[in-house]
Amino acid sequence: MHEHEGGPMSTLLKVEGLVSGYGRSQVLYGMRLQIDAGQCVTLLGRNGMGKTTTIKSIMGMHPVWQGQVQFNGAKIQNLPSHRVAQRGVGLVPEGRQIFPNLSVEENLVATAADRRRKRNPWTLRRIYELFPRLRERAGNFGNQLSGGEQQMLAIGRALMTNPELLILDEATEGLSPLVRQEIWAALAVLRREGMAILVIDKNLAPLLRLADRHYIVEKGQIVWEGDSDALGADPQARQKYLGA
Amino acid sequence: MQPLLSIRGLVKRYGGLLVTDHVDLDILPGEIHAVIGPNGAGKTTLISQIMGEIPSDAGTISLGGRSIDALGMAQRVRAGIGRSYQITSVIQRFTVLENVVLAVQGCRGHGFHFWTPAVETPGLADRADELIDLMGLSARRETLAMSLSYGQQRQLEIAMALAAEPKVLLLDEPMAGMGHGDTGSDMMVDLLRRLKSRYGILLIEHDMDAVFSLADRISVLFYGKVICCGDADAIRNSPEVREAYLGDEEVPA
Amino acid sequence: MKMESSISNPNAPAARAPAGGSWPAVLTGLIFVLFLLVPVYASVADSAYALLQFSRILVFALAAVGLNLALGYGGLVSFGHAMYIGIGAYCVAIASHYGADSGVLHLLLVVAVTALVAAPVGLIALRTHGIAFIMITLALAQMFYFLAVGLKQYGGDEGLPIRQLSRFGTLTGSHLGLYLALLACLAASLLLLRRVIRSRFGLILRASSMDARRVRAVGTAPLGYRLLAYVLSAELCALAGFFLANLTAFASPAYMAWTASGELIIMVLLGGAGTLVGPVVGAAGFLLLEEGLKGLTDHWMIVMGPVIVLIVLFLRNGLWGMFASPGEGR
Amino acid sequence: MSPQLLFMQALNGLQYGILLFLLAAGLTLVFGIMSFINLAHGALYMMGAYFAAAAFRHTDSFALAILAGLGGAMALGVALDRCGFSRLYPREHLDQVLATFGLMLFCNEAVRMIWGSAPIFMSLPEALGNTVMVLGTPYPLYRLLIILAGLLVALGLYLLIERTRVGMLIRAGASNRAMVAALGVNIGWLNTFIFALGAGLAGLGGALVGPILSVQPGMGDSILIMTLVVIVIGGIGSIRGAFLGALVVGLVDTLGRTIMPALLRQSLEQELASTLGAAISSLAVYVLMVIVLAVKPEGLFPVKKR
Amino acid sequence: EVKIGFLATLSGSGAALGQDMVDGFNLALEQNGGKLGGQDIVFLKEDDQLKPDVGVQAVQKFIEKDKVDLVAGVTFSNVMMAIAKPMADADVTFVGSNAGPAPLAGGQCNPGFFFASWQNDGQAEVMGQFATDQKYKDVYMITPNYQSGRDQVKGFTRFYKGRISGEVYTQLGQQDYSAELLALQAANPSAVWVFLPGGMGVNFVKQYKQFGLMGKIPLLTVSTVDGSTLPALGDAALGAYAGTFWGPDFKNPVSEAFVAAFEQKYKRIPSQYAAQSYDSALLIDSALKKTGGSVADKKALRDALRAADYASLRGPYKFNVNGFPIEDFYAFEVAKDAQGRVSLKTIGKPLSNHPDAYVEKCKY
Ligand SMILES: Nc1ncnc2c1ncn2[C@@H]1O[C@H](COP(=O)(O)OP(=O)(O)OP(=O)(O)O)[C@@H](O)[C@H]1O
Ligand SMILES: Nc1ncnc2c1ncn2[C@@H]1O[C@H](COP(=O)(O)OP(=O)(O)OP(=O)(O)O)[C@@H](O)[C@H]1O
Ligand SMILES: [Mg+2]
Ligand SMILES: [Mg+2]
Repeated sequence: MHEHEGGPMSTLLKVEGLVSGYGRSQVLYGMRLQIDAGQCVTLLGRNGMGKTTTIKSIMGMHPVWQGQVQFNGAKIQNLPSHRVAQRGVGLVPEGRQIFPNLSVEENLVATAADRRRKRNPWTLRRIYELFPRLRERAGNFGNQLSGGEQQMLAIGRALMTNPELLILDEATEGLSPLVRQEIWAALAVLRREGMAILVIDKNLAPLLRLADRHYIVEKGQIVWEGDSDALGADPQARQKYLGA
Repeated sequence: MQPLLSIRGLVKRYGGLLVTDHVDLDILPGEIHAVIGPNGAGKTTLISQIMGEIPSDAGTISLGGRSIDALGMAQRVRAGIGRSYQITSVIQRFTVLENVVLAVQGCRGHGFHFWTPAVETPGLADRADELIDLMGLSARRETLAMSLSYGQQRQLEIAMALAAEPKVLLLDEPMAGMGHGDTGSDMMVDLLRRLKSRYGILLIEHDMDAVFSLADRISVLFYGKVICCGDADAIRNSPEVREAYLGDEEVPA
Repeated sequence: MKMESSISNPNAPAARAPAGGSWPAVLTGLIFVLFLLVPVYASVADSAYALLQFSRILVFALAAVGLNLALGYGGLVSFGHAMYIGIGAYCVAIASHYGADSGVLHLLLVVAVTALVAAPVGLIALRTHGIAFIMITLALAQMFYFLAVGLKQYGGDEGLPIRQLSRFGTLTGSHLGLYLALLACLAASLLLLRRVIRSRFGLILRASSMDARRVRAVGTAPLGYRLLAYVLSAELCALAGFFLANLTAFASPAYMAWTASGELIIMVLLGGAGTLVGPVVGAAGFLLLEEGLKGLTDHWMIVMGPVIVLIVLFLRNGLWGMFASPGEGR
Repeated sequence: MSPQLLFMQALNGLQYGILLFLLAAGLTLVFGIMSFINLAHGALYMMGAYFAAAAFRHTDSFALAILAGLGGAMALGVALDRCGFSRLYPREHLDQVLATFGLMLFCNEAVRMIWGSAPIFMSLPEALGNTVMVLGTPYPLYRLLIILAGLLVALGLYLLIERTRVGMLIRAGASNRAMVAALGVNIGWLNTFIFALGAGLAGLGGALVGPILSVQPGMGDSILIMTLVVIVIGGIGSIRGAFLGALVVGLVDTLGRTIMPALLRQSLEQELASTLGAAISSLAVYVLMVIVLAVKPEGLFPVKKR
Repeated sequence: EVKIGFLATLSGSGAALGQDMVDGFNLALEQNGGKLGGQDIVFLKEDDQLKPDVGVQAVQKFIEKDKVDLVAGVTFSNVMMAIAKPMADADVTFVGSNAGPAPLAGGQCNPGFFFASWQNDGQAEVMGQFATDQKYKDVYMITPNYQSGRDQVKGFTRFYKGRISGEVYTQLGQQDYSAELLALQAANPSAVWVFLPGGMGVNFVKQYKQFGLMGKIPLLTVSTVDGSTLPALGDAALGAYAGTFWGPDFKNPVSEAFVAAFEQKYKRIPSQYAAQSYDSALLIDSALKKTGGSVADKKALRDALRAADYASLRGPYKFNVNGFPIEDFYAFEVAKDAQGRVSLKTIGKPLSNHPDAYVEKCKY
């Protein structure tokens, strides 16, 4: 049922020795990260450890100083971000960043695309089924939404580009428990449909249920890596790096 | 005990949409009153109305017994109401210090002082540094806000809210974006626990662990209406709250 | 699009952190030394003209510094500040037209009239943000322009010659005196501004220019601060007008044409808005470039234009912006 | 003043408004939608007029002249965008002001060098130069055509902005370029297109007014202010606003000019009345703007709450 | 050698006139091999950008830095007014070739100033006389709402004895005149008089034509259709009237030679502004001849200038005490010339030996 090229379990995203930073201050010290097709991977860590920077670097929204980023076997580091996105990476950014001067519906449609001719591509209808709240607000402009609604919209907007890899930074920030559960459920569905997912979130429990692999970032490096069972069975790691 | 802040019959409409539906609500001194509710229930709007940032269509708000309906936003802040924003709004091109100093000076007389640099004004700078330490941002005192990570910006946001030393503190999802553990949510939780004696706090939060471990009282907002209000257990066991909001989220007893 | 009080583009990238070092200080010193050398050169080379030419540069530098307080630090992009230059000039001209030629009186008149005009104008204009603010200031300035053009008894569009310049005892009409006075005023206003923008007032002003709502949320109502900043900047421009009148012995509506306001803005931006010394550099750069090119060809603008474009494209935040970043002075 | 004359004056106002809209359209497009302040818009308008005039002189075909104005300005737009102006789009508005001011100087001088300082010749083919009877008064046919052209442009733009994906993307790009790119859209080309379109509209405006107005260096500078006034009064960023704003300005200006002196004449004596009337009417538009902004800072017809 | 500082508006909207003036003056210089009155001429040119303060600065440069013997040119009145004082203070000799503002003809007149052109009102006055001669029952007046505009109205009414059926003041730099034209149509006067310099004039005349009024109602103009705007107007201006002190079809040898040479060099019909400046050069030439090329003795030089005895392309004229000419003013009609180009055709001389109206106010 994996319909994307490369067949099951081929490497989708591969990040190696990623070094980057802002101005004079270095932030990433050789980040690495691997996502196989259809896998769900998390990036954990305290505030300011470099999670978002990593993602920006992958997306070409932030210059890579050193290291390699490969997507479907092709180098994509320092490609303009629209090229990265066109190759099939969908982003739900930290802080939502929905378009305030577009209506909800326009936000969803504006950048929609189905470049890889998905079997059942995401459409307005499916998005509204996933987030009925958005249908109620279809006419509102982006800046007339509640925080949570904006988050839903950001996710919907990313899905509408029918990506192969969905990246969620602070996936459920500001969402009510009920919606959070819906999101986790939805992500689970997506994953079953074969979409690879890279997620950052602070709710450990659902992540443990959802994800195959976990990476813990500390000071711009991977300090721990393993699957859910391993993380679940490693309280020291959780305590040390996540304080949880 | 006389409530610090009391709201009666507050209403806000956007066109046909009733966002705040005749809300009554009290905040007692030293109490943390949590307001929870689905996304778009009207929580942030409620805060903005209390602040006078959004005009109310009906209802009255009184602070320590005096009605503040006539006051503008700035005046209300000076009267003793402080807020934090759900969608971070720190001043991006100011340093952390400048941001906090700005917040501190807000309630310290008028700002028509032209000679001494603000960040070197004793009264202001000291207090600012306290808060910066409190939020664990000392290392980034001189960093421009725009070059903080999201979580760090959230921390700065809270610092600015506390700066005004308000009687009533309105916190809009302070845990949001705060990462794991002792630099993140946990830190916030025991911070609030320490502060609560000094303020009356209205806490909006979707992080149930935090809510249920902190709140003395919880009101549930649903489509702008308070559908129920009570202590943690009452809420935990209320079926419609589960149905409308909690779902099958496991909440700490 | 975002329409915060400062019309900074929502897409605008982060400003660089202050390029540290004592560069700005050193250069500022250098600039003023150069300005001080002008009179020396003038007397040695016996070229009174150099003095006059640089007096004019100082006049616009002073005006630009004034505008910069509103534009650079307050985010109030006023497209009407030439109006205050005009007002300053007409105060002198009209006063001496009626035989009142005491310099002190002229100055007081300038200050008073400007305040009386700037306060209400500011109040109206400050109701708006961004481009609307630009246009409303333009409109109000245009009104004064047409007023001056219509003032038959004061020469209308042909302007009003000043028979008797402002009297300052023996200094009256002395070019050197004028020049030094200008230089002093410029230096003084820069020192003052340097303190003010870092002061509590300045902090609030700069904050309001970036996020007025936030400022309100900390309990400070921005209006008063912005209004004061606007009036102060107007006063500085009017002072420049006072000097311009004495330099040219003439007051003309042309001083307050919208193009003049435009060029004032250009000077500020050219030097670097929101930097202390930028406007001085901008004004000097603009006028000297103009002068220089005019010497070479009638079609000097064909060079001037591209030069400006290149400066914008390759120097972030103007000539001075190379050394200092906006809000510099902390 | 007879009601029939009043109507005709209203028609003039409408016509002048449309004329202003032709210029404002490009400006709102680029400024309101792309959030790029283009002071050189007036210069592009002038270029359009000159291209048209030149084409008309050589080909004697009015159609070709209009095409030349449109195409020439558009080409210029693309060229500018490709030669680095695109780097200005994400920059501060004030940077844009400065750069486009430079461009404005350049264009004015270039025109002067090529075609001289004096106004140059541009007129109408006989067919269009005639008058037609409107309510028994002869009225220039060409002005009616301008009204038509304006309406078409308005419609076209409205559809483009409000009804098409491109329009949405443009608006999105105006608020957050990085994000649009991150969602897989090549914002660069999008902006090139819009900038060129804006330039083209300016050029078209210039070409169309060439026969009515003096084609001379700097002709775009003062009109630029007027168009800015229009879009501010109308409400920034919406074609609708620009259109209605232009009509309001046109009507106020024209009727102000005609009615004001007439009214005053009833109370005051001739000379004073007419000077005073003129003084007031020459400010009418500005007064209007001040009032509008003081009461509705967002303009008369703001974009639905942004 | 003699240094002449020539100030003109060479950039901005007024540049066309300034350029004509420079061209005219240069032509005279070339024809005399760079000499005037046998003296090598150092010709210094400055652009005032139509800004009074820039004009003042330029003149100060002439005086302080270049130490010129003569200042000449000056395109617009507001600049003229601004530079009058500095020149008077430095007691410079000035030979103007366009701007002639009223104050300088009256109260603020100066013995060192000479205007080879005409006092601003002159052209309006000749049209007024013309209208009277034509026995127009009533005239409808349109001018911009500013000082010069009102002066022009005064000038016209000073000599027009008929009825004023309308007096419309338009905006400075107005683009669209449809409203005025409709009102005019309704008023249907026996003639229209307009003073709309530069672009305003081009706008107006084009629109006047398109409203089908040209030829229907006589159009009397001042500074509206002249050498600088006719090329732009072309056929649209045919039939309009203008009044000034000289026209390209003048039949005296000096004028014919000038026109021929100018067309030959610049490929266009010379405007009156070119003519004025050319003539001012001839004036200087004559004066220098008289003083034997010396400029040391200001008085001598000025007397020589005042004498104005040289063959002017306008024919003989005298200087009044205020330094403004007493000269003839002609009426012209826009018509096709011999080569079928649109140009000004002389149709009469309404005013002979005409002095300006302010001279008696001039005392020194
Ligand atoms: N624009 C910037 N300029 C300079 N430094 C920055 C910038 N953005 C982030 N940083 C710094 O880089 C480090 C990593 O930031 P990043 O946003 O990647 O952290 P994060 O892991 O996403 O944290 P959070 O969970 O709070 O979002 C932080 O210390 C931050 O201070
Ligand atoms: N300006 C506006 N015009 C129309 N509707 C608006 C406007 N602002 C907010 N709303 C609507 O009002 C409702 C309440 O918004 P509010 O931000 O108060 O929700 P909230 O309770 O804070 O939700 P969340 O928990 O997601 O932040 C939302 O459904 C939102 O769509
Ligand atoms: Mg992050
Ligand atoms: Mg909220």
